[in-house]
This record gives sequence, structure tokens and C-alpha cells, in this order.
Amino acid sequence: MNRIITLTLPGELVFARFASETAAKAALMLINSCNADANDWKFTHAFELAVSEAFTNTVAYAQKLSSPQPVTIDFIFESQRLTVTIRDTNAPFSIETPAPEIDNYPERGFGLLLIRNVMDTVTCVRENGTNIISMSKQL
Amino acid sequence: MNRIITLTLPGELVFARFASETAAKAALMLINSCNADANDWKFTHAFELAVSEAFTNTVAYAQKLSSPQPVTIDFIFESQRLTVTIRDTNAPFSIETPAPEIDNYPERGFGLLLIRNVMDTVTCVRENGTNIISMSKQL
Amino acid sequence: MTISETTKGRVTIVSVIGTLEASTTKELLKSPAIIDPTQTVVVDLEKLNFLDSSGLGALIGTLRKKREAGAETLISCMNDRIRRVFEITNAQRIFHVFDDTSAAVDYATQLTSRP
Amino acid sequence: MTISETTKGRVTIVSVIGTLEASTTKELLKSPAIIDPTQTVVVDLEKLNFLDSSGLGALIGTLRKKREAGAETLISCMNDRIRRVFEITNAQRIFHVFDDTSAAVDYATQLTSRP
Ligand SMILES: Nc1ncnc2c1ncn2[C@@H]1O[C@H](COP(=O)(O)OP(=O)(O)O)[C@@H](O)[C@H]1O
Ligand SMILES: Nc1ncnc2c1ncn2[C@@H]1O[C@H](COP(=O)(O)OP(=O)(O)O)[C@@H](O)[C@H]1O
Repeated sequence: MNRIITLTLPGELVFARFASETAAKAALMLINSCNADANDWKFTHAFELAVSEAFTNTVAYAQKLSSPQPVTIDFIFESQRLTVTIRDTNAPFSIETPAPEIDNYPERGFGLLLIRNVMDTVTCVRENGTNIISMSKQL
Repeated sequence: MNRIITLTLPGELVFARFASETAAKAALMLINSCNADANDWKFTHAFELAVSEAFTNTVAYAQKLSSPQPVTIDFIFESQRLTVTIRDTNAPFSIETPAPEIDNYPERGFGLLLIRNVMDTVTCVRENGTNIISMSKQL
Repeated sequence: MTISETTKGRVTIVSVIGTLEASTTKELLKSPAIIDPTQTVVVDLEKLNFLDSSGLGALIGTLRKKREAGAETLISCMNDRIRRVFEITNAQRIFHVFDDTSAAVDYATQLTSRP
Repeated sequence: MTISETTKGRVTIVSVIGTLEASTTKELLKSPAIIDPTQTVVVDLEKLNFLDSSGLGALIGTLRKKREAGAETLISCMNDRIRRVFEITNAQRIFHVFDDTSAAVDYATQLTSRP
């Protein structure tokens, strides 16, 4: 049976850490439920980092409305796999956007690179004006 | 502006700790946002304990359905106050149910007592077959 | 949540590490020194960082079974968060509670050497 | 997230404690030794337990401003989680990274005493 945790947060940067800590906890739960090696910090950290990046982007590139819109994050547990899905109604973008050249001292542009590197599978589909970002990793 | 965090978890006891840790984190966020004394462990612990009790009850006294129903928890931030609301479709019960006499070595019956003691205000309203438990505490 | 048992003469120290709530009490109740009703135990809570009423219920049930069999359940090293649960429920009235595990072991050893 | 600054001769050690992400980078950027572009700093990350691309961006911006002013930003004591971010982004190529803060301070002191 698949299990789902859904977290809805105010769309404000101050809640990014709440999102990323929850992601780390979800990853740890999957590790425990599979009796997998909890010392494999890379799995937990992958979700902590990817959710921090994705949540921050969702908030940072939100349309400027009078008040920030809530952001909903789904954590889907399959037998050995955790998938995180975040939706937003921002402008479309490519999940493959390349990172900038480090030698130019860029102060941004590394979020999607980090997500792609720490996850097994990352997709972003556009559906009815919504970006659906899915990030998934096998234990 | 009020802020709301909503967490939906599978209605299984193994997720009780997820719920109570999230409650502790929400309490800590309120403390930080108010620049209140983060060393006041009692505020954080009150939410951790009350949510552990309320979530466990919601799951333990759920109607036996083929598969457990999701449980939704709302955390509502007001200026100096945090309110947690949990809903279930269980049988009605009284939030004032007295605890048993300790000298009889009772193995249960302390959950609501603990909730009432650590919170400022606790209510349980029955609406259209739903119990709405609200637990609230001022910083 | 992890349980470790250490034997000191006739007394067993049961250290509970982590959290004791609805989903973890069964671990405690599977522990050999807890199962055996005649075994006097000191439950060392120094590394317990969370206890709720389900966890407390498991400790009270253990106490009752052991007392019925003439043995004891002593508690040591509660932190403030655990103590709060004992105080609200009045559980500190039925348990022998010690700040220090070795003092609890000494006391338990005396109890078990009574005729 | 907390920043503490310690002066060692011409070098300031900036210790970053907690997490460095979108909502906390402004704290770092308000720190006097970070603001002053001519001040060479060793950023001690021993007690940093989380860094994301926003935090890294703040470190890179600091490095750029200081290099433009002839000063340096050195990094010490990254844990594995922080190192992973530096490696994926190639940031370890533009920063001087040290395992040990005092080695970083020694190196920075030599840099600042060049004519
Ligand atoms: N959720 C999003 N909504 C809209 N645009 C996005 C989103 N995520 C990423 N982008 C676009 O992709 C670009 C690259 O994102 P990223 O690698 O995270 O770097 P950064 O956000 O630091 O610029 C962003 O500059 C933005 O234009
Ligand atoms: N969410 C709930 N749904 C249905 N009944 C409940 C709920 N919460 C509490 N109760 C009722 O109130 C009683 C007292 O609850 P509590 O003090 O938590 O003790 P315990 O659950 O250990 O019996 C329970 O035995 C149950 O009958």
C-alpha cells in the first residue's frame, strides 16, 4: 500500500526550512520502514536539499499577488522509493536549465542542478497552467 | 496575517511521531517569529505531547474500515498563539472525560488529561458527524 | 527506539533510548526483563526524549505485573519533559523515582534481598 | 542561525552556526566582516548543518566582492553534507577550502601580509 503525506505551507521563504526538515524526516521514515541503513546520510540529505531548492523556487518565482499563495508538497512512499511533488502556478520553466559557469562567480542558478544531481528522477510537467515538479529517489 | 500549516498523514500509529515532531517544530517557529525565549521548553513540549495524544486517539478510535483514513492536522499561527485542530469521524466523546485513579494502575485514560493540562484552551465540537478537536496555547 | 538491558546482580537496568509512544511501546514490552514478572528492573530514562500516555501506560502495566509477582519497577533519570508527564498524571505517586541509576540499583538490590 | 566573528590579527573567523538557506542568508550578509570587502575572512562551517544554493550564492557573492577588493574568503571545516553542495556546483574550484580553521587562518595571514 502506498502512503502519502501532504504538507501545505504558507508561500513564504521563512517556511523553506520547515519544508526541507519535513522532507528529511519523510526520507528517514522510509529508511526505517525498510530497515535500510539509516547511516546513509545521502538519501535523507538528497530530499532535504531538493525540497529546500524546489520550495524556494516556487516561492521566489511566484506571481506577485497581494498575499502569498499556499504551497502544497506531497510525499509519496512506495516500497523502496520516495517521491516528492510540488505544484505551482508560476511561469513555465525547463527543469533542464543548465547551471552557470562557476568561474564567473554566479550568485544563483544552482538550484535545479543540485536537484538533478541528488535525485534519481526529476520531472516537471505543465498542466492547465500548473508546474508539477516531481522528484524521486530509490533507497 | 494568520498563517496556516496543514499536514495530512496516513491514519496509522507509526505516523504519530511525525505528527508530534511537526507540532514541536510549529511551536518553535512561533517562538522564533516572536523572538520569544526558545529555552521555554514547556511551550514546544506542550504541542508535541498534545498532538501525540490527539493523533493517537484519532487513529485508535477510528471506525474499523478496510483501510485507514488520512488524518489532517491544522496549525494556525496568530500573533502570539498557536492553535492545532484535528478532525475525525469517530464516535462522539467528551473532552472532559476524567482520568482514572492512578492507584488502580490504569494502563490508559491519561491522554485527554495531559492535553487539558498542557494547553490553555481545549475544545471538541461535533459537527455533521465530525469531531473537531482544537488545542490552543498563548506564548 | 532502542532498549538495552544490563544486569547488576539480581537487578536489571533497562535503558530506554529514543521515544516511548503508541508505536514503540511494543518494543519495550518485548524486552526480556520487562516480560519476566519476577525480575526487578530499574528503567533508566536518561536517554528517553519523549514519553506520552501510551508509553506511560506501558510502564504502569509493567509496574502492576511485577508488584503482583513480588518484584519492582523503579524509574531513574527522568528529564523535565518526562517528569511533566509523571506529575500531571500523578504517576510519581506509584513509582519509586530516582535521580540517579546507581542509587536506584542499590535500593532495588536491598528490596530483592529481603526474605 | 547565528554568526560569530573572532579576530585573529588581520584575519577574521566568521563561524556560521545552524543553516544557510534563502531565509537566513541575509543574516550572514549583515555580518561586519562579510560587509567590509577589504576584510579577509575564514568562514568556519563546522557548525553549519545545512547549506543550499541560496546559501552558497551568498558565499560566492562574498568571495567575488572581496577578491575585487584584493581580499579573500576562505572556507574551513565543511561536513559531508556541505561538501556535497560544493562538489556538485564545482564551487570547491573557486574557494580555498581547508579541513582545519587554524590552517586556514595561517594561510590567510600569509596572504594579507603580501605587499
Ligand atoms: N518553481 C519555479 N517557477 C518558475 N520558474 C522557476 C521555478 N524553478 C526554477 N525556475 C526557473 O529556472 C531558473 C533556474 O532555477 P535554479 O537552478 O533553481 O536557480 P535560481 O533559482 O537560483 O535562479 C530560475 O532562475 C527560474 O527562472
Ligand atoms: N479522537 C477520539 N475519537 C473517539 N473517542 C475518543 C477520541 N479521543 C478520546 N476518545 C475517548 O475518550 C477516552 C479517553 O481518552 P484518553 O484520555 O486519551 O485515554 P485513552 O485513549 O488512553 O483511553 C477514550 O477511551 C475514548 O473513549
